[in-house]
Amino acid sequence: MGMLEIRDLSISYGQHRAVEKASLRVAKGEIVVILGANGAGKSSILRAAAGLLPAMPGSSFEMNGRDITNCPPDEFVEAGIALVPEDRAIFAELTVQENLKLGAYPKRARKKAPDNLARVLALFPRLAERPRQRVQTMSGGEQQMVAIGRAMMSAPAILLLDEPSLGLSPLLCSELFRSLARIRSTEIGILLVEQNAKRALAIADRGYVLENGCVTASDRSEVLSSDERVRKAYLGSDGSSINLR
Amino acid sequence: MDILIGGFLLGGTYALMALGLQLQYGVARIMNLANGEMLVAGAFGAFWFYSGFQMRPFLAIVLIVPLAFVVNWAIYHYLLTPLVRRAKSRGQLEVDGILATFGMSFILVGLMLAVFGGEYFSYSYLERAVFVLEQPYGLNRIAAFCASLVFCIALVVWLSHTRSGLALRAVAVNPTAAGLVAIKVARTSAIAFAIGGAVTASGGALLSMFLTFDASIGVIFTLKALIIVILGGVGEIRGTVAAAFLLGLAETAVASLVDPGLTLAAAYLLFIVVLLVRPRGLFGSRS
Amino acid sequence: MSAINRGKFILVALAFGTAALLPFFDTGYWLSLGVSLAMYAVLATSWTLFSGPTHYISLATAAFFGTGMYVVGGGVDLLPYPALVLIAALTGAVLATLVGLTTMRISGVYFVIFTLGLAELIRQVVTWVQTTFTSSSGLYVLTDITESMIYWELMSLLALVYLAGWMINHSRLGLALRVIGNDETVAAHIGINTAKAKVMLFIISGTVASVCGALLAPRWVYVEPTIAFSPMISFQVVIMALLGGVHRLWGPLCGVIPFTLLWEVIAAQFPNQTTLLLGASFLLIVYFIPNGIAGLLENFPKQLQSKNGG
Amino acid sequence: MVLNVDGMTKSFGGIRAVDALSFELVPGEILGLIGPNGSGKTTVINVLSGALKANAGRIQLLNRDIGQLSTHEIARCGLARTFQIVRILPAMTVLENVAVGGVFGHGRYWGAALDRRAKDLLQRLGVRHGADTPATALTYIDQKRVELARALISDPKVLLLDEWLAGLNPVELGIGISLIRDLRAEGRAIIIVEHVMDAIRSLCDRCVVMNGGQKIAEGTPGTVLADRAVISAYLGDEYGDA
Repeated sequence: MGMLEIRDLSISYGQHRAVEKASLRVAKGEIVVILGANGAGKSSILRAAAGLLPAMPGSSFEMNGRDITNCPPDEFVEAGIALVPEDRAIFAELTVQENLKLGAYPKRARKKAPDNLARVLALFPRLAERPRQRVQTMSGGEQQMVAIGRAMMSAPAILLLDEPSLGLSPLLCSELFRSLARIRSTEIGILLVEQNAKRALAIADRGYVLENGCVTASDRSEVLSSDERVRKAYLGSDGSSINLR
Repeated sequence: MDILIGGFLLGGTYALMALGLQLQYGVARIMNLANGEMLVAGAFGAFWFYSGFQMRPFLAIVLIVPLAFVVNWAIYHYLLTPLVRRAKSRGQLEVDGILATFGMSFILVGLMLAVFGGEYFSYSYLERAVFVLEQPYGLNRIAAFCASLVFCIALVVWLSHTRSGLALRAVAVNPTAAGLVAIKVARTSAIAFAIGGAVTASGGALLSMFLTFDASIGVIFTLKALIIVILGGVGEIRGTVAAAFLLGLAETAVASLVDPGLTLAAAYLLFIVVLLVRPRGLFGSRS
Repeated sequence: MSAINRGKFILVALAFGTAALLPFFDTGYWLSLGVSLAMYAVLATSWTLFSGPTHYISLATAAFFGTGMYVVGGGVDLLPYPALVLIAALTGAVLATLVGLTTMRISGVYFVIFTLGLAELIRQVVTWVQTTFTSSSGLYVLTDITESMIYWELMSLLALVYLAGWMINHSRLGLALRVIGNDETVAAHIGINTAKAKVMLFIISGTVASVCGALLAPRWVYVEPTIAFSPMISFQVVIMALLGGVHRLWGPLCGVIPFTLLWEVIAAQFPNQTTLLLGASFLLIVYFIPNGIAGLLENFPKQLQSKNGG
Repeated sequence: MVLNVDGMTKSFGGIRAVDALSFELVPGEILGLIGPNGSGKTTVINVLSGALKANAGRIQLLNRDIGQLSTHEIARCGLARTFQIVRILPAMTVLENVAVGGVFGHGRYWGAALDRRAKDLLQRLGVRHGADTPATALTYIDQKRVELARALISDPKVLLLDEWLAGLNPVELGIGISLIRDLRAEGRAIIIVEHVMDAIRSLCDRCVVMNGGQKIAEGTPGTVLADRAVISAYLGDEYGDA
C-alpha cells in the first residue's frame, strides 16, 4: 500500500521554529488536508516532504516503508512524491508538451510516460488542445492545470498541493476541486494545504489542524467540520459567509 | 559580396564561442567574464600541439575539448559552487559570479603570460587560397567555419531534441521546478558550465588557425561573446547564432570599408543601438 | 548638526590636516605613495557613491579617468591648466550624462558589460584618431606642477568627495538610492524618479573620476591610450572598494590603504606576476571578505557582545 | 470624480489584455474589479499605476491626464498601490519600509514628522513588531500590513489593492475588511482586485466584472453577482444557484 509517513518533523529558520514535531500520514487514494493560519508552518511541511527544506534531526520520512530522510529532492520524486508548490513552479518559457515531458523525467516515470500522458490529458482536455503553446501565455487556471499535470506525469503515489486554488476564480476553483476528486479515484494520495478550508474539508477524508507549528488536532473531516473551534478559526463565524455589517 | 562571405565565415566561429557563454550564463547562471581567456587558452592549446608535435588543429581539438571540459567542471565545482550556495538571490549570484570570474580572467592571463610570454602568436596551417565566387579565401578560414557549423548544429540539435538537452533547458528556465521533476540541478549546472567552457575552447582552437593572438587578448573576445549573447537574447539559442553572424558581418564591413582598428567600436555601437531599441535582445522573448 | 556629528567632523578634519602635512616631511618615495593612495581613495570612494547603494557595478572608471587625462594632454599647450581641469570636469559630466541616460533603463549584467566596453571603445577611438591624424601614439604633458601640488589637489578633491557623500547620505537622494538598491519597482511606485536619481549619482561619480585623471596627467608626463584607459584602473578601483566595503562612506578607504601598500610590494618583488597576483587577491576578497573590511570592523563589536552576552 | 478611465486598451503582441475599458471612481468609494484569471484585472492595475503604458484610451486622475506619465509621476499625483505578491524592501527595517513611502510621493514628509506618521500607521495597522526589526523577519500578514502602510503614508487619493486580502484566514480577513472600510471613511477612493467573494460582497459599493479584457457587467455586488453572464463566465453554477 502506497503511504507517506512523516514522523516528528521539526523545521527551523535560524532561531525561529516553524514546525515542531509534527507527525502526518497520507495513504493512497485519500485526500488529507492541513488546516492552519498563515505562518503556522503548512507550506514548510509540504516543502520538507518534497525534500526541498532540511528537516531537523529526529525527523523522519518514510515512503512505503522506505526511509528517505535526508535524501536530496530528486530522490523524494523517485520515491513517488510530487509537489506542486504555491508559485506552481512551471517552466514558463517552455511549451505545454515540454512541461509534461519534463514531468516524466524521473526514472520511475519514464516507462509509464505514455499511459500517464493519456491520463493527464483525459483529466485536463484543455492541455490536449494546445500542446505547443508556451505556458507563460496561458491564464492562471490553465497554468495550474499544467502544474498539476506535470506533477502527475512523474507517476506519483502521493501528490502534495500547496494552495492550488490561490488566485483562481470561483469557477476555476470548482473545476479544480472536481479534478482533485478524480485524481483520488486513480489511487493517488493527496496532501492538501488550502486556504479555502470549507471546500477542502468537503472533499477531504481526513484533516490535521496546525497551530504555531504543532499539530493540535487530527480527525476525519466530518468531525473536524463540526468542531466548534475549527469552525470559528477556519470556516468563518457561521460557516457560510462573513457578515461584518 | 566578399564582405558578406567574410562576415559569414567570421560569424561561424563567433557563434561557437557565444554558444559556450550562453550555456554558462543561461543554465549555470554564471556570466563568465573569463570566457575570452578560455578561448585564448584553447588557441594556445592548438598552437602548442601544432608547433610542438606537428599535430593538426582538428586532431588537437579532440584533445582540447575533453581537457577544457574537465578544467571548467573543476572551476565550477570548486570555485563557483560556494558562491551558488552563498547567494540569497539570483541577482547576488550574478554579481558574485561576475566578480569571481573577473578575478579568474586575470589569473588565466597571468598564467598564460608566465607560460608563453607576452608576444603575438600564429602558425600557418592550410594557408592555401580557395576561390569562392572568384574571391580568394584562406582554406583555413573555410575549414574553421565548417567545423564551427558542425559543432553548432550538433549543439542545437542536442539541446532541442534530447532528454538531457531538455533537462538543461529546464534548469535554465526554472531551477526550482527542475528539482521538482528529479533533475539534479547542481550536477546539470556543472555540466552545462563545463560544456560551455569546452565549446568556447574549441572555438579558440579553430580561431587560432587563421588569427594572430596573444595572452591578453581574451577580454576582447569576452566582450564580443557578451555582446552576441545579449543581442540574441539570453536563453535564445537560435538568436545567439543569428546575432553572431550579424556581428561577424558588421565587423567585416567596418574593417574593410572604414578601418580595421574600429571593429570593436562597431560591435559596441551595434550593441548600444539594439539595447536601446530592443532591451531584451533582437530575438529575446523573456519577460 | 548633533554633538556626535560635530565630534566626528572635527576628527575627520584633523585627520585630513595631518595627512596634508606629508609633503613637508618627504618629497620622494613616501610622497609618491601618498599620491597613489589619495588617487585611489578618490576613485574608490566616488565609485562607491554610485555603486554602493544601487548595486550597479560600473567598470567605466578608466573611461572617465582617461578622458580627464586626455583633455589635459590635448590642451596643455593651448589653455591654462586650471581651465583644463574645469573642462575635464565638464567633459566627464557630459559623458556620464550620455552614458547614464542610455544605460539607466538596463540593469545588472547589461550595465557591467556596457561600462566594461565603454573604456575599450574610447580607447580604440582615441588610438585610431591619433594614428590616423597625428604621427605619435601619445601626448606629452609638460608642466611645472610638482608632486606636492598634485598631492594637495587630490586631498582637496577627496575632502570634497567625502563632503558630497555625507550630504547625499543625509538627503532624500541618498534614501532614494537605497530604495532603488532594494527594489527598483517599488521605488518607482512610491514616487522616486529612479532614472534621475541614478543618473545624478553616476554624473557625480564620473565627474570626480575625470577630474582625478586631469589632476594626475602632469605626474605621468607622457599620456598614452593603453595607459590612460587601462581596464586595470577600473578593476583595481572595484577591488579596493569591495575590499573596504561599500555600505559606508569610509569603507573604500579601508580597502585602498592595505591594497595600495600590498600592490607596492607586489610590483617591487614580483614585477612579472602582477596580473596573476591581482586576480588571485581579487578572488580572495570575493570569497572571504564579501562585506569588506568595513563590514568586518562593524561586526566585530557585535560578535564581542554576543560572546559576552551568551 | 477622482478617477476617470475612458477606453483603456492594452495589447501584448496580438492579444488584447484590456479592451476599451471605461469606468469612474468617486471619492469615498470602493470599487471591486473582479473576473476570471487572465481577464486583465492586474493589467488594469499596472496601467493605472504607470507600470505599463496603455495603447489607447484616456486616464484622468483628479482631472489630470496621467496616461502618458511615468510611474513616479503618477505616484506623486496621489495614486498608491500594493502588489499581488508582497514587495518588502529586504535590507530595511519595518519603520524605514513604511517611511520611504512618505518621502517622495503625494505627501512629502521628512524628519520628525515622517517618523511620527510612520509610527502612527504601524500602530494603526496593528504591526506589533518593533519598528527597528528587519522587515524580512515579519510574517506574511505583517508584511502585507507594512506594504499597505507604505502606500498610505503618502496620503493617496486613490488606492489600488491587488489581492491584498488573498491568503488571509477568516479572523484576519475580518480585520482586513474593517480596515479597508475605515480607509473609505477617510474619503479615499479604493479599487480592490479580489477573488474572495465574501469580501467583495461586504466591502464594495460597486463592481466592474471583466472577462477577456472587456467589461461584462457593472453595478452593486448584489446585481452583478446575480448576472447570468457573470455566473457563466466567472462564478460557476454552484455560486449562481446559491
